[in-house]
Amino acid sequence: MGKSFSQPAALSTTHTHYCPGCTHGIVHRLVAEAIDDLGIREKTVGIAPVGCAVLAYNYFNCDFQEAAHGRAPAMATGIKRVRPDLMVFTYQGDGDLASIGMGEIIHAANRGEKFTTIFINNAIYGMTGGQMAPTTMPGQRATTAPMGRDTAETGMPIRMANLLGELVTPGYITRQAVLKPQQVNKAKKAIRQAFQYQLENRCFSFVEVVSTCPTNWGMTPVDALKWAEDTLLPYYELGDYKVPE
Amino acid sequence: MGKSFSQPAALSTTHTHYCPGCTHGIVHRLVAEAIDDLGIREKTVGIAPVGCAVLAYNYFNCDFQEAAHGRAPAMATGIKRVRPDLMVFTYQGDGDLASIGMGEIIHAANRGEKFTTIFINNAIYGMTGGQMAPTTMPGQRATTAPMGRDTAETGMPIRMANLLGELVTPGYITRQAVLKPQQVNKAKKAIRQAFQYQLENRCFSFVEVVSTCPTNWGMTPVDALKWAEDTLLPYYELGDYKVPE
Amino acid sequence: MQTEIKFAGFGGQGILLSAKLLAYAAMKQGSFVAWIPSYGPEMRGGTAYCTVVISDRLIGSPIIKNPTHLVAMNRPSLEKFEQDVKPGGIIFINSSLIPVQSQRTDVTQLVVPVNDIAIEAGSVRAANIVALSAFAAKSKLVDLALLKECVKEEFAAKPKIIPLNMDAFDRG
Amino acid sequence: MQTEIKFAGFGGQGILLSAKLLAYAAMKQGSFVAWIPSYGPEMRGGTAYCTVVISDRLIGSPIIKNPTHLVAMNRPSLEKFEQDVKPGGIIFINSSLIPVQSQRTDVTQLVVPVNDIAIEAGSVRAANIVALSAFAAKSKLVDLALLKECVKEEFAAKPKIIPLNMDAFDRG
Amino acid sequence: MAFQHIIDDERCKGCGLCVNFCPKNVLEITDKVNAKGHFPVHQARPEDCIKCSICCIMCPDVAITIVETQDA
Amino acid sequence: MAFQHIIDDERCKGCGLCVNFCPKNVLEITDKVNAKGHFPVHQARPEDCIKCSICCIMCPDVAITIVETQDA
Amino acid sequence: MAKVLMKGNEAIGEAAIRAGCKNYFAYPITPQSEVAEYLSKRLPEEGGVFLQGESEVAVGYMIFGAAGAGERVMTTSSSPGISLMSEALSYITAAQCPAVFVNIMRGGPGLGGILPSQGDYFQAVKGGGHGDYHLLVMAPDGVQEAVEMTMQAFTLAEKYRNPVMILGDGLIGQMMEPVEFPDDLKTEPTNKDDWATNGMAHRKSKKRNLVKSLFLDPAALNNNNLVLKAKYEQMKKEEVQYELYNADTDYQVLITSYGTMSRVCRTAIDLLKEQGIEVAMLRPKTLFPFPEKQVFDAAGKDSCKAVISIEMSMGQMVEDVERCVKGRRPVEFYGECGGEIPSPEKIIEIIKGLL
Amino acid sequence: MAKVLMKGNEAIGEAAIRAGCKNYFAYPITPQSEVAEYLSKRLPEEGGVFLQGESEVAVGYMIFGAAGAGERVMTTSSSPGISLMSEALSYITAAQCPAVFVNIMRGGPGLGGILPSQGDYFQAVKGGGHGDYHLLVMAPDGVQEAVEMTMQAFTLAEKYRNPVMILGDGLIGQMMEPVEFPDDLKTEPTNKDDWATNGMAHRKSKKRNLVKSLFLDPAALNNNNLVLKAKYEQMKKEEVQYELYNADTDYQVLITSYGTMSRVCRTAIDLLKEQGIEVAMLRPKTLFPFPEKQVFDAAGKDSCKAVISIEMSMGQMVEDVERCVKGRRPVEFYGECGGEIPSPEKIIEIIKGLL
Ligand SMILES: Cc1ncc(C[n+]2csc(CCOP(=O)(O)OP(=O)(O)O)c2C)c(N)n1
Ligand SMILES: Cc1ncc(C[n+]2csc(CCOP(=O)(O)OP(=O)(O)O)c2C)c(N)n1
Ligand code: SF4
Ligand code: SF4
Ligand code: SF4
Ligand code: SF4
Repeated sequence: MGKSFSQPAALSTTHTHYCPGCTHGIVHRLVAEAIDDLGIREKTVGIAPVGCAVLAYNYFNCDFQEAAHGRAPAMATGIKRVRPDLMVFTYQGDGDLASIGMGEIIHAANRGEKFTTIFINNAIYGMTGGQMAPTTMPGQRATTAPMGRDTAETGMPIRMANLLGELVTPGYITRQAVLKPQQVNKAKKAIRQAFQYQLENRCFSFVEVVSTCPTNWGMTPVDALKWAEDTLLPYYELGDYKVPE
Repeated sequence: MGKSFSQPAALSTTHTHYCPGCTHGIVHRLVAEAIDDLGIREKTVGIAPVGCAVLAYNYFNCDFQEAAHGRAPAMATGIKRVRPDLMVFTYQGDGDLASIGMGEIIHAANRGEKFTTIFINNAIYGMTGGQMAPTTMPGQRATTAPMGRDTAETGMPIRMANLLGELVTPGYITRQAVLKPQQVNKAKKAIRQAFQYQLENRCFSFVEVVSTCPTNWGMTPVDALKWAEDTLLPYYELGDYKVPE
Repeated sequence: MQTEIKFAGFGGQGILLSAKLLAYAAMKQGSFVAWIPSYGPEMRGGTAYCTVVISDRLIGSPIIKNPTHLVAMNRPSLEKFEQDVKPGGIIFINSSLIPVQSQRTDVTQLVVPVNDIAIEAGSVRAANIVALSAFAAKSKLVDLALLKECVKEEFAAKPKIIPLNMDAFDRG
Repeated sequence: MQTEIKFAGFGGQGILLSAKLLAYAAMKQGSFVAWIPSYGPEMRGGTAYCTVVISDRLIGSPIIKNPTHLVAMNRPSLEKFEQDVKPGGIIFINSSLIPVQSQRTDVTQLVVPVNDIAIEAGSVRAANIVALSAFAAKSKLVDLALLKECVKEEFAAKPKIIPLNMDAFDRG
Repeated sequence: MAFQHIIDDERCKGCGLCVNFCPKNVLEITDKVNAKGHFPVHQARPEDCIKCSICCIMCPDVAITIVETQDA
Repeated sequence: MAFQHIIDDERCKGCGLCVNFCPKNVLEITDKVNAKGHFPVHQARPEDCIKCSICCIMCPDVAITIVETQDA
Repeated sequence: MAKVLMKGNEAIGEAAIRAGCKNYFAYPITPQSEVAEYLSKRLPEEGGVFLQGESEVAVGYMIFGAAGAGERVMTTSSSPGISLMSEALSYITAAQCPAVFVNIMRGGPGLGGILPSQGDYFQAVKGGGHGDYHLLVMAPDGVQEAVEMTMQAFTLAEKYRNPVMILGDGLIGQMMEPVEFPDDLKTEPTNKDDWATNGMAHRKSKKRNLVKSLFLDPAALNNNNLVLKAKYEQMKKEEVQYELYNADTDYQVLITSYGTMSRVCRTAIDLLKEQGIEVAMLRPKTLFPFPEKQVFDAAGKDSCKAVISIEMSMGQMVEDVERCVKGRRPVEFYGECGGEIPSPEKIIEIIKGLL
Repeated sequence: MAKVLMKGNEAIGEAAIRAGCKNYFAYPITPQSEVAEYLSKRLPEEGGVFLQGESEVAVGYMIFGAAGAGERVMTTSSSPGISLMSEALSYITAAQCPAVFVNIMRGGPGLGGILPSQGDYFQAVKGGGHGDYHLLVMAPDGVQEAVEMTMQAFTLAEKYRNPVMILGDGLIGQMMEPVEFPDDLKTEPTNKDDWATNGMAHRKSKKRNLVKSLFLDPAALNNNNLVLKAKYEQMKKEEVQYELYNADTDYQVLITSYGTMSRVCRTAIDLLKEQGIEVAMLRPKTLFPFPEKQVFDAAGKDSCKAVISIEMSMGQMVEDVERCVKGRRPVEFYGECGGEIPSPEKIIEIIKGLL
């Protein structure tokens, strides 16, 4: 039952700065594989967020722009509108997309901008040192919620895929995870599908990926996967929230 | 069957600058009546938006702050957090709340801030001269959509009450209208209820009011009511989208 | 040599348009022109006004306190601006809406019931054109034939109402 | 008179803490002190370092290229910084992780297998305390008893590990 | 007890909403301009008025009020 | 045809995800540090490896590859 | 091409199209919404891109994205809207992307008013955003100049790979004047293959392009700042534009003024001349780079007793004037900034007060 | 109270509490996130309000709302975050609300870097937002001064009903130094009954209060600007703070420098003195109001050959220095702004180059 496995061409060989066991790396690979599969590397422009993935432009083998915190969807809109022939994707964390970037992602999705967003939901701010994110779970500790998130003070975690699914404009909105091999394979299909819709100029496409941040969760990478499985997945249900007719 | 009717005390006697037949005036009165009913005028702080209602502070008899375009919910958060004993409400148009202010309203609602938002949905930018709003209907003409809103370019109208209803944090989210007397009476109850929930420190409360803009719709006030009834209500369904347990 | 004409009246009386047409004709005659609207608060209801500057050299300050002439389409505007007009200027008075005349003796008063004339011509909405042509005829600021051309051009989009306005123009 | 001590090692070796404790003790002795961490890019993995400045007057530039002493907890940091140390200074070498010594002859080398000692004391995590006390003893920058007090204070929150650290301190 | 139906000419902007909703067809727009340049509404058929306050409810400018009067 | 299972010591950050998911318990973390200060993984029981590529799939750093080899 | 009578706002929109810019993103705000309204009709005719963004913050980044992809792009706004673009302006400049920003100033601070003002000089010239950067800032004094500067702006933005700002005011936006669109101001877009993210497939070199502003290495960041600084030094050498008015006389006072305000000063100078009083004006047409040497020289003329900066503000450009005059002459200031533009009579009174 | 050893960021947080400020809204950003982290623990203990806003834009208006309601409130951020508050700063100043903003500067422009910088001088001092307004800007040179200035900031903000900005840099935020919290810097909040929206019921006078910045009438808007201007003139008279170092000597060069950079200059001056070279420094502690007259005077000393402004920027404060020196002496500049702070040795080399 052997199968070969090698580094995708759309991924550079640079070693990433991500912490050991951080799933950012897995998702990077899945995106690169989708780009390879569709043979679109030379017409793809990626947009790096401000977050741990800010250096994503070092890890992909295609044109890249680096956005300001939260504004990647607006930049993608700018690029895609003036160059509809390019393939554009944003890669954003949950502080970036769900906190400061809420307005930009909702409006881009609602206008039906023809780009793809990969949304890494790790329930925390990684790069800046573990502050609370809109996606942080009730009771989960963060450096700005030392006693754990108090929902009476800061409300319940925001489920972006559900929220975007509520918009009337057609789009592809799905939530995936990379906590175990089967999920990784499904996530890969979803990401490929998202780019496929863009290639067909069909609609806005959005793949939320439930991920881990072992460092700021203060867990081993393996424990982080388990915690995410047990704590995040029941609240962040996997599946498609919208598919274009 | 006679009943008496007089000017609410929370409303100043100043003549408004609103165009003839503009329903902003009706909603102003309903808010003032709710404030009177609950006897909270002296501890109420209103927040005026940037829009036709920017001068609202001249029309109410209570403390007022004037926000920047779209930021009223952030200001309300600031006031309510440092002075929970005050009653705080924002009064916002659809450009203000649904376009530039999308991030602020969603996060305030999601944190469950204990203030009340009155949202005037008139499907257009009034003050600046009839530009397209996120709530503008498909095909509806606007000065920045001279051929009518093209949903292929700008997507479908955003239904704020539906969107906020999707958030998990408890709240009171309802959509009302003031296009005929019965609706006005229901809207009045809803607005009173919204303030009641705040008074009980229960939750965030949000009343969307489907309104008219005869001037920028290019219709007589009476025709505007009919157009809204026929065109807006089928898409913007009236009713409660969330009520706190 | 520079001439300034202030047009004033209710919003909706077509003041901005008549002013624009005058400026346009003057431009075609090779003069320097500027059309300065009043925008902002005072627009909302009440009196709207607008100034046209016609000059034989580069126009400096577009801010005109004392115009050479005034075209007053309603009473408030006459009362508001009559004192500003430079001596020797023309004050045009739409007598259909302005029962009075100006107290000033150092100016020429041109009194025309433009609404009534326009109604005869077919629609009160042409009142601004009547006023324009009447004022232009008197002030001789621009060649009438040329001005008429400009009016025609302006309404090229809505051909139906051209005759109306042409008629209105001639009556002016 | 001003002394600068650079602490360097892997992130996670407790360098910032030992440096802080030294600065804290010096402060209690009435000296002017500053604790300057390295933050930013170089932090992510690799070598972390931090400088303590102890002076008898207001401290000027907190930017120290050439420290008086160096406490090197791992090999990369020794190699990276040994040349910077001022002549006559002390270079502290954690021989548990650094098999080599410095080539320099114009400095005093203090070689201590702090990890091993810490392990004897009960946990490798106390290595930084061992290093601190050993260095302090040698450099005489601060009174040892006082320093020990500071260590106790620091761990007041986690009483269990106080004895461990006290023990580590004495072994240092 | 009796009620009086009062229209404030200066507040009224002549939008006609009240005219449109009056169940008794009591109201009509006048042709005399007020200070703000609007044509206010007036009670054309006051005797038909049942003081139901619907006009008040729809008036955006609180131009219509109904007050209780002592004398029947 | 045959496959070869290759681990890049320098890319590996020793996170152990592969170890955790390997169905055949082939992998173990070594105790020798690499240049970046990580303890890379190695094939402790290479003979058990069925080249299912699950480790590759879970590796965040593309440190494991499986290449097809000519010789069986 | 024949003269046409146009509103400043519409003329600016048309000028962009004539300059070869087919991409426009903006958010409505008085007194410049007519630019968007005009382009929402015109651009589709031209096969161009018109999009009303959800906010000025978003628009700033739509511009960044489009510019980074190598296309000519413009936005227009007014004072508060420009404040919301501060971060984007800093980013776009740091990433060295060409783009054109138009600010039709209104009264401030805060919501202020919607009438003409010049209260955003500091913001435009010193940089409203964070970090060491400058915009190339041009200030038209009428509709024709607004057209010409808008057209030049695209060429300059690409020459320097730096955003250019047109700093107008509500009067210039709302007023109608005759305009011509000089064909010779239309230039071919520069080749952006060596830096823009226009798609590797499009380029000979298959190396990828990055548009970014993050430089974690201090040396690299400092170097990026030196690169920017070098561009600003070059602008100071090559791009300074200004106009001297009545300066060949033995003027007693030198006025510095720009934009709408300078037109009023021009009239005041003419009227003073009739009264036998000679006053000159130096009108910066580029606010950055500022005509530093020219102000120094003009102030130094023997007949000149004083310099006065006249602005529709509480005193902003006057600081640059003071800096350049280097104490040679006393530097005075007069300004109003409610929206009421000071009249020639007022200016004359002020000037006479200096004699 | 005994000295404690604290990080600048934490000390600033504690200082706010000691000054009687119990309300803090902020959004995380390196290198100042420790302020938020510290206060997220401390404020609940004090019964105060800690809230992480969704963005700096929102935080700016949370501050506006809280300040408008009459409560003491503070936020902290770093360069890009401050750019996003530009509009709010303009609004808050226009509406005359007191509030304290702390900018722990990092390298820019754009995303730049996270190391110390002084690239936001223009933004802080000239006003990053639109319209005619100023912040009162204080620049500490260490942790103790950061504490004292933060404490004074609340008093000054209320005295002038104007926002005060503490302009620090990453080093001051990250460094630990011994600090004391002077009790005498804690003041009672001023009575805000005559303007704040603190609820009519709370006030004797039952007239309602409005917090706003819209003035549609030009005269009213101009007047609001004159009110603000009058406050800035008063600040120039009453609030200028600065330090002269080694100025009682016959110095050959005058350095102007502030914040972290000034500490390096101080060491350079000491070392030069040992070499028999006298150099003085004027360190503005308030950047606005700027010590204008003091710079003019210090530059004029006979022994002084040149003035040099040394900054962690590409040259910003130097423009104010030039303006104030009025041509009395040549004004030079040296700066780096990648995050690497220039060493005393480098400064010495630069200074010697001037002799
Ligand atoms: C305007 C602005 N605000 C704040 C920051 C600081 N900042 C950088 S990354 C980040 C959040 C990162 O968290 P997330 O988006 O969840 O991505 P992750 O690091 O978890 O992958 C913040 C707040 C910034 N760079 N710019
Ligand atoms: C930052 C900023 N952007 C834009 C504007 C201009 N502006 C004022 S009101 C308005 C929209 C008003 O429309 P809406 O919110 O729907 O309220 P309405 O007038 O319809 O009641 C806009 C865009 C502004 N004042 N500030
Ligand atoms: S413009 Fe529209 S919304 Fe505004 S007052 Fe007039 S009718 Fe009402
Ligand atoms: S009260 Fe009723 S009946 Fe009387 S006028 Fe009003 S709507 Fe008509
Ligand atoms: S290929 Fe499969 S069997 Fe082999 S090591 Fe990887 S996971 Fe284990
Ligand atoms: S998953 Fe990859 S990085 Fe992690 S231990 Fe295995 S090979 Fe190394």
